[in-house]
Amino acid sequence: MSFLDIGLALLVVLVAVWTIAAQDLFASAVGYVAYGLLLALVWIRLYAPDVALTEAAVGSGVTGVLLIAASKRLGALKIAALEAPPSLAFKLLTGVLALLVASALAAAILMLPDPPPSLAPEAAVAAEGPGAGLGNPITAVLISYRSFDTMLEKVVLILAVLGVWSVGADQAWGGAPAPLRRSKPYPAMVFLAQMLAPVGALIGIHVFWVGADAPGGAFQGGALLAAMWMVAMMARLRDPPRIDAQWLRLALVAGPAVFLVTGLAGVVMAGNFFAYPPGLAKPIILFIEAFMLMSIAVALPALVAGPPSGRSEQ
Amino acid sequence: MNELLLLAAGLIVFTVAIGLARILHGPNEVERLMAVQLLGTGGIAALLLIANATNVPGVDDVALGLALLAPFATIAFVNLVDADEGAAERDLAP
Amino acid sequence: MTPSILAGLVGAALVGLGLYGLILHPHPLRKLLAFNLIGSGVFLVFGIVARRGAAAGFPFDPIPQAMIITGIVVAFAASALAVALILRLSAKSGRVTLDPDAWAKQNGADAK
Amino acid sequence: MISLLDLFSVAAISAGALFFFAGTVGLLRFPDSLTRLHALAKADNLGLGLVALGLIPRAESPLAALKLIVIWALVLLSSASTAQLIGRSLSRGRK
Repeated sequence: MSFLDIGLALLVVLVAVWTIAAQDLFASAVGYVAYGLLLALVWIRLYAPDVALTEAAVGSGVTGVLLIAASKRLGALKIAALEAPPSLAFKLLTGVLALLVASALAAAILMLPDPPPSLAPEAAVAAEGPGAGLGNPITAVLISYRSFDTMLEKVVLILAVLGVWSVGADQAWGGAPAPLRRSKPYPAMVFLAQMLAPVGALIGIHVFWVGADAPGGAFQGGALLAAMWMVAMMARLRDPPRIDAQWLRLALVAGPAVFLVTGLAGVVMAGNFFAYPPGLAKPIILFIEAFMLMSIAVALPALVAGPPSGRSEQ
Repeated sequence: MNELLLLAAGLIVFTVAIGLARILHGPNEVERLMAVQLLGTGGIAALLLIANATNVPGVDDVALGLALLAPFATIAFVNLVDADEGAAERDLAP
Repeated sequence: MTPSILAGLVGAALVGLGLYGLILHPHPLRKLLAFNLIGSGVFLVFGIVARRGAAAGFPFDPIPQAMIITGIVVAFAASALAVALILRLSAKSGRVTLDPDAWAKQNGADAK
Repeated sequence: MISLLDLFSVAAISAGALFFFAGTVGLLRFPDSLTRLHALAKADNLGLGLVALGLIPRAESPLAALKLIVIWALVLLSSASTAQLIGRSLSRGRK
């Protein structure tokens, strides 16, 4: 255990304390972004580069934009809550409860069974199974071993997008969400977006492509692509699409739909639901992942852009 | 040599983390953001060092991702500040 | 103590911290932040289970790690939905609170 | 056995770390937002740049070295642009 690990652990806890203790809403949201960055470093130290990449892109980057925007908008309302601050006794009680839960969890961690149980051999079978030959076991687990789970997770994303859309006013349904920038962008911002978005899109596709054999994959690549689309929207190179746009809805459902159809085809082709015919597993997995990449790249910006806003509101 | 690189990674992260005191103090919202941006760059540097010193694969891609996302929070913030003040709003009017 | 155990303890601390904030903060966005802290604490605990489960030639157990990746994306989807609801609630009601009595108080004040 | 290249790496990385240190000190100690922004940009550009430069001789392949340069270029681009955006938003706030 090195000085880097101990220091990182301390930093993560300190920044988390700050996120909880800060008086200012905006400061707390910014603290959360810093927290996500530090967590990505911790994941690297835990030998989890795939998770680190997801955390950096989704947990810190996209969530950061979401939270900073929300805290700024709520801060602009400047409404004091009517609620009385919690009493000291209640604070103490909550503190004790939190301490109990944390210590119980810590005790469980210290008493983890030895030797540790592991599903890694099964994942190895999934990764090296007949004709798969994927170098990245995590991609194999996501698309093959836990395929149904991953498919349903895409459905959750769609449900969340639907939920966000339906929060808007009735008369706004079908319209476009409010642009991410209300006024004309600065030239520097346009320049940055024009430079960053194409390079970033390339990097997103690279991360997706290497995901079969190295850390990366549809989740991480899709999140980077989504981020680049959001940069373009923030600089007003593009505006958020209307939510009744056919291409948008098709792109949203394409990932899980292709996944499900391929899974059903497995019943006929390979004798089992979500089984892939030997020899074709790798191309099929990449095929499914390509559509998932598209769905993720479309769903995340839709979630950040928010519900459609009526033209009258602007 | 690898130990040395890890040490440098740790030093850089902790140095920029001290800068996070700016999140605590502000006083401007922009300065809180600046502290996070410094942490982001320091984190990228640390990742590059760790990538070189250890055999964890794909760390350089994580650094690449962080480099792409570095200006994100700032752009979002500047957009909202402008919206708040109604500044530059007239620029859009024909 | 190994680095993975240390990270697990950090995870436990994060769950405790998040729980504290979730219960005490009246502001819904702060509750959401606290809830995300709990989530990442749980992910960290998962992460050390993955790290300890190194076997079959892998330096980690890929299955918990894959679940964490799924979890991060789902957590984001839930956060985005929560943010949309909070923004809508505050735009509609003009105040940022989850306290049902606050509505009564406000309506009472309006009636006067 | 430390080769000349290793010595170069150590020197460049140390210099980079020094710039990060300077940037942090500047961010904390400088009197107003614009000067702090100046300190931040130095750490972004030179600190990371020197670290990347120091790692290039140690890169396993030309492609890995190229990746280091791309990362630095991306950070240069975004740091320069966001510095301008932040500066603009600061100067507007002052009016």
